[in-house]
Amino acid sequence: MKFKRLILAALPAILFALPTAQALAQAQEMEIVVWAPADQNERYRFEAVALAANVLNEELKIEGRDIKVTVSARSFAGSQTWQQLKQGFSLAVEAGQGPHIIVGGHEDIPVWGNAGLIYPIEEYIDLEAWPFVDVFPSLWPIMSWNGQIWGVPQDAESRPFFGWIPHLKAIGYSDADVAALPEKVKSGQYTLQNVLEDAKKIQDKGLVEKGYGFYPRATKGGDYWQFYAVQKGGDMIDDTSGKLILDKGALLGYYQFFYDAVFKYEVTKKNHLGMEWDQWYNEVANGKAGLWHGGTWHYARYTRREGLDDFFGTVMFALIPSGGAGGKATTLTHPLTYLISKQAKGEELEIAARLITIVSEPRLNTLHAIASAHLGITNAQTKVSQYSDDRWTAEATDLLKSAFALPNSVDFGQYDTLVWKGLTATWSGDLSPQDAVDTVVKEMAATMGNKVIIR
Amino acid sequence: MGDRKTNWPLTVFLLIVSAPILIMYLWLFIDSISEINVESIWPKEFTLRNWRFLVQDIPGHGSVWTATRNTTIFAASVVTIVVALSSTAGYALSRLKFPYRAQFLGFVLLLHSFPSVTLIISLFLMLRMVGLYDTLIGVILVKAALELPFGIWIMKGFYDTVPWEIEMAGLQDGASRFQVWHKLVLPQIMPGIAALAIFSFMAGWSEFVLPLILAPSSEARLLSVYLAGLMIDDYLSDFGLFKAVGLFYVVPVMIFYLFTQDKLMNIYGGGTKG
Amino acid sequence: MEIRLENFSKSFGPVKVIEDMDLTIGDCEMVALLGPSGCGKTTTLYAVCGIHRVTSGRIWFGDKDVTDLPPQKKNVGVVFQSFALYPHLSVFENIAFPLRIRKDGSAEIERLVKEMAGVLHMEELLDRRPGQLSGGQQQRVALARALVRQPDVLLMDEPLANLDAGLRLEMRSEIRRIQRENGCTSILVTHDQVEAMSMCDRIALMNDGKIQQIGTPDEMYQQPRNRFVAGFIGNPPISFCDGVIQDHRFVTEGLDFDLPDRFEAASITAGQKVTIGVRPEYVRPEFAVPIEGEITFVESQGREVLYDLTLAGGKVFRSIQGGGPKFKIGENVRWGIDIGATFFFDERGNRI
Amino acid sequence: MRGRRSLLPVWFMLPASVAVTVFFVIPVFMTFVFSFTSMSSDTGILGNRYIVTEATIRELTERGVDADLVKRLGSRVFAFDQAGLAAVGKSGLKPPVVKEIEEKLAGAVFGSEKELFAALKSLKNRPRSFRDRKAVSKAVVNTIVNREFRTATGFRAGLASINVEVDDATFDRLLGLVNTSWSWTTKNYVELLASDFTLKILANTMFYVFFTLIFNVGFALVLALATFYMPSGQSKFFRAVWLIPRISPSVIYVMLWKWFTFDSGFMSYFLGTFGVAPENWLNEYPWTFVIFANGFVGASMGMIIFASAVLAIPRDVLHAAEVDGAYPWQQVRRVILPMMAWPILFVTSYQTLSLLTSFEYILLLTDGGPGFFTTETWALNAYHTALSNYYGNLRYGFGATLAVVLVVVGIALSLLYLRLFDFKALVAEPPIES
Repeated sequence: MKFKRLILAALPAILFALPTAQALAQAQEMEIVVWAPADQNERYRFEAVALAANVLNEELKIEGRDIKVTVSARSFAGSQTWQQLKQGFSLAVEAGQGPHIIVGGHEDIPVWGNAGLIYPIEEYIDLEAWPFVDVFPSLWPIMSWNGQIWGVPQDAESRPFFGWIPHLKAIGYSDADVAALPEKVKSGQYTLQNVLEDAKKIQDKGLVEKGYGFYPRATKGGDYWQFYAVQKGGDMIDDTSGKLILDKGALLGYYQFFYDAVFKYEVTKKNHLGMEWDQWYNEVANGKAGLWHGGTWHYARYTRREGLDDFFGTVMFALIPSGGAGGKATTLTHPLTYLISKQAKGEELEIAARLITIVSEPRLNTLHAIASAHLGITNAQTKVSQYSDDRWTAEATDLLKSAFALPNSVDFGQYDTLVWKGLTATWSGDLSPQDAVDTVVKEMAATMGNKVIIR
Repeated sequence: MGDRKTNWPLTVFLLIVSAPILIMYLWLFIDSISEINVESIWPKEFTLRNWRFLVQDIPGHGSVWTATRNTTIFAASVVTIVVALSSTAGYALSRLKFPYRAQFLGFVLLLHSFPSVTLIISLFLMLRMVGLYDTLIGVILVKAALELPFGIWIMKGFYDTVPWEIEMAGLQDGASRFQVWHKLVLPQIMPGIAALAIFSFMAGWSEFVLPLILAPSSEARLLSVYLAGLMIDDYLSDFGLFKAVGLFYVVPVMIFYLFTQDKLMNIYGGGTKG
Repeated sequence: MEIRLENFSKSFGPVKVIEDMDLTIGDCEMVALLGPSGCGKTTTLYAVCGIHRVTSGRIWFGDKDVTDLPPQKKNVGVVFQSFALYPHLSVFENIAFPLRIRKDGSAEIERLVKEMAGVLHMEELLDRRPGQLSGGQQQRVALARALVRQPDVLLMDEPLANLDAGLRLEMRSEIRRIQRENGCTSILVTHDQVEAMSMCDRIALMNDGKIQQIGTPDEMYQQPRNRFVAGFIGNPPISFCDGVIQDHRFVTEGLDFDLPDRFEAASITAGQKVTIGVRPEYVRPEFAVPIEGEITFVESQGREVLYDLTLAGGKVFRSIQGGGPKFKIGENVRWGIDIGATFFFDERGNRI
Repeated sequence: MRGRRSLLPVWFMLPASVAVTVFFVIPVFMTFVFSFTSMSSDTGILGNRYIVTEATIRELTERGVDADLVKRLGSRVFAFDQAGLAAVGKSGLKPPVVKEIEEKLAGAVFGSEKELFAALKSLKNRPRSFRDRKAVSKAVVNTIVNREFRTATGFRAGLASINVEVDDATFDRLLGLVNTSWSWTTKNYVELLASDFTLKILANTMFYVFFTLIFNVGFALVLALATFYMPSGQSKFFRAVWLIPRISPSVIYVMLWKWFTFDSGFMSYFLGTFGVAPENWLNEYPWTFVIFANGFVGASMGMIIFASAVLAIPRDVLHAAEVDGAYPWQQVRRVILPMMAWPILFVTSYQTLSLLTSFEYILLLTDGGPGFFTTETWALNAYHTALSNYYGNLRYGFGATLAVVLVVVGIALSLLYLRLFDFKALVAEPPIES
């Protein structure tokens, strides 16, 4: 009887010990959780991390380390869910239940960095080593905040200016003119003023309907900052002080351009903002608009979903033209970035860093670039055949060299909202461009104080 | 007023003002079973292709059945909690004597006027405190708690309509107060329970934000997220598919509604009795 | 079983509804609590059955103090005004409910319900729902449910109010029959004096939370304790007339007569204001004390005729006389009142 | 003897009270508290965090903190002094590496990590991996920059480790400046009062509530009365139709409205047959459709209440009116409407509160657009501020402030509403006292 009781007492202990013993016998499993915003065609944002884990596991085996890394991903399509999940991320990390790796926008760096939710990646990854040594140098400042580099670029893109070639030809452009246009834009010969004039011509010829000559982005977005950045003095951040800048002259040029487009040339609809994206894509991909601006990833949409077969024969793309004297043509890039959250501790942190290093390899990163029509991050990538064989990525990567990004600042949200308000007030005709500038300057000085340099 | 004869001008008038709803839901059905015609709103030909999501997963969006199961569990749990707690608290507020009863009731009404979505951060802190953050149970409790003021108010209204004498009779017949509630009063307010059930089912069935933020690492993907994912996916241009999924999403509630239609008409009947 | 209320008081917050009420109901007796609405009769009933708490005083069933017992422990059957049948249960289950709560065996329940249905002549109704019954049938079910567990006490709150006239007559005697057969002490709450008089052994007439008088219907009619009782009991109602005592005479405009011999000087003083009450059957041509006036109202009730006689000063006396309408409106007549059957009330309404 | 108070109310109220208290009342109270903080997604929620960064150094300079102190706070030196060498010894590097470092680098001081790494590379037994170099760097670094402290004492210890001694006043001041966590403030309310968005959104909200209310209540009445004068089959049909929007998930319902108002949607097609050019009607008339979409959902509630109220009107009254020769519309005007004053009041008040706090349909339909704040209502703005801002941070504190304002308005309206509806009757004392 005593024996039986002894066994009964020992049973829980045995049961408890069993899994532990099993774990000892096998390699230690480590699950790395990745969160990423991804539509179906952007799935390599997280799937490539799983691929990287395969390589890493082999490396660990060679090093004789008893770790088996698995990747569990949580991805969300669509910005609505993604925005919610970004907040979920903040809370989850504070609660100690967040993912180890998160793919964020570069603008998330100051917010999460300041809240202490992410590690400055430069402390854990040798950015002087392969493959990061080969990353386009223009991307690093975009990954930096407060003197440190916090993430590595996941992808890049730019937001070009587009033109419908048949319409351009109809208003007198020759094939050679069209081919030379991107260069003319880049050199500053072709300016936003020319955009308005050409749009007007296209419209006057009846090629497109009224208000379709220049067809901007359908909704609010960082893209609109391009029309500020192409103006003389259109800087957004002071590199030495880290403060935001609002240049009154550039702001006026920006507002004036849209005011002219809507009211003087009438090439843009007064109620354009807020329209449906589905409709917008459909129209620009079918020659219903003359000139417009969009994103490099639109290529995938135009050619796959909207059925634009001869993209290069019908669509011209270039930088956003300069705003005039003193301005420069440029384009916005909004890279996403791999960030390591404070959830990763000890060995997890090391493993997460190594995964990010492997996933940034040209070949792996190219999977995403091609599948989603985004741009690569390294020079070497342009020599990976899958990438270089793709005419779109190959040519569009060129734009990246002249690209700028939105500033990484905790105060950007408020600043952005105010400037956007001025634009919409101008667009609707409620305020003249000058009045809009005055209002925005006044409100910004009042609510943001010395966080912004107004000049 | 007895049965009336058809008053044609009136009927036509109502048909016209109801037209948007009729058209929208009719086309929801039509488009879900036909090839979408880009040129016109009239469908081209019959197809069941849009319903393919029932038998195969849409790439990148997981299985609709898993989402349906999760959503059903979520909604059913919310219904259970809301109905159970509202039917007891509503009874107490309507029928039992206890201190601060009026204050309780006034408070319930005030809570009704709070935009619950702005509570997220506080809810996060509370869930962490009770150790239910990042669990589905936590989200269910939160969702149910947010629905409770409405539920209690409605149930109180229904209890108010039950004659006191039925309860008195029950007591005289020897039943305890609990037996009176359970055996005599509860059966009288079944319509109210049904109505509350369908409305809290609806609330749970279409919940979107709470699970994403309060249980972010949960694998339990809900139908609302499934549908939103499909609709926002830039590279899926399949409007017919959205509509089919949309219909799939509405149908369970509609069926529930058809079975309880007469009772549902009473949902606010209780709440209006002053 | 005897029911006794001792100094029973009931308040709702600051409002006193019943004050210091004493009432004893003998075993097997049926007493009516009669009074106008708001007089506290239903409150008393609810206190007896335990729905209301007693503010102060005691309630006894026999020699058991039941003041603080909850309704469940009192073994009291109640028939409510609205019958309060359980709409979701069949008639059988309605009647069986108290037994089921008592956890009787199902054979026992079956037997008792059947028996009760037999007493009430409603065997064929047992499968129906209350919604499918007529008012009288519902009444019987309510009665059956109240009686099925052999209560010590049967309480009825306006049991006939929701029935139409014919049924009311029938149920009056029916209830009385069943009460007698069951032999349980009963209280009937009603505002209808005819109901109270025809059904009950005694009547407790209430007003303003107090019992004005307790007695048999005859006592109440013949010997009202005060003006309220005299005015409430009797149909057509009594006529009142205010006046003053002068020289051992009752004087008012248009009427002046010697006080009857039973009043001695001590009990009634000169200058005192008094009210007389004369029932209609004591205002007739043949009585001695003369009243003169004009007939202002005639209503034939078939066997008898009702007249209003308005005196010169505007005082109105009602008269009921047999033998067809002999007088017409506007006619001036000289009738008399029977002083021996006239009630005298003092200023506070007490009978002198 | 009086002690027979039942515990039933306790058991019946407790579960709901606990749930509502924990997940509703306390959060509401916390929201009120949060409205006095600068809490946002960049401050975090839990705990303090003290860190000296590049930006802090700049800010300290701007605020006129003693230049010498700032300089020392910002210093970052890599020193192979005794302590540094000891730390290297304990850093887990291989003995030959440690040995060579001790031999060759003792006493060396570097001003940056770059210089340090260059020096390390010159060694024969050099730390080869990035991790090992970082280990050396960590062992010998002498700085407070970018080091995170969770407590004030920790931060003081950190200061001590770089040999900075400050008096308490300076320390407190420093502590305030290097804390990245949230602080107490009334700025949210000041900003709300000062911003001219406030008025715009307020005006939007009033516009939205007012017109949606008219639509809701008006249609509810029309429907209830019209269905009253119809054969029961028809009235059932119409009531069911109007309840469909209420029981559809909002995502679907809004998707249908978008389809309805698209350039290529039903309206454009339908009007096209009359020669009207297709348009995005939602974008063209945003308020119209915001009000329609909300109104079609809201009308069902009023419809149900009014329908039951009409049925409750004694038939005799209507028969009398009919006998008196009143046509249905006269019956409605003279008899039914006057008798429905109470339900109309109820529906109006109830819907006002619901509309004030609702934003879901607007969010999905226009998201406050098109253009700037065109259809942005107060509740939607609170949602945007606290929960959904594409760029930059989520301002929890400010969002809480917006919610608090809404609550105050809600409470004021509720009190009015309770007064109108004779709250006392709603909570009449139960007659059963046992």
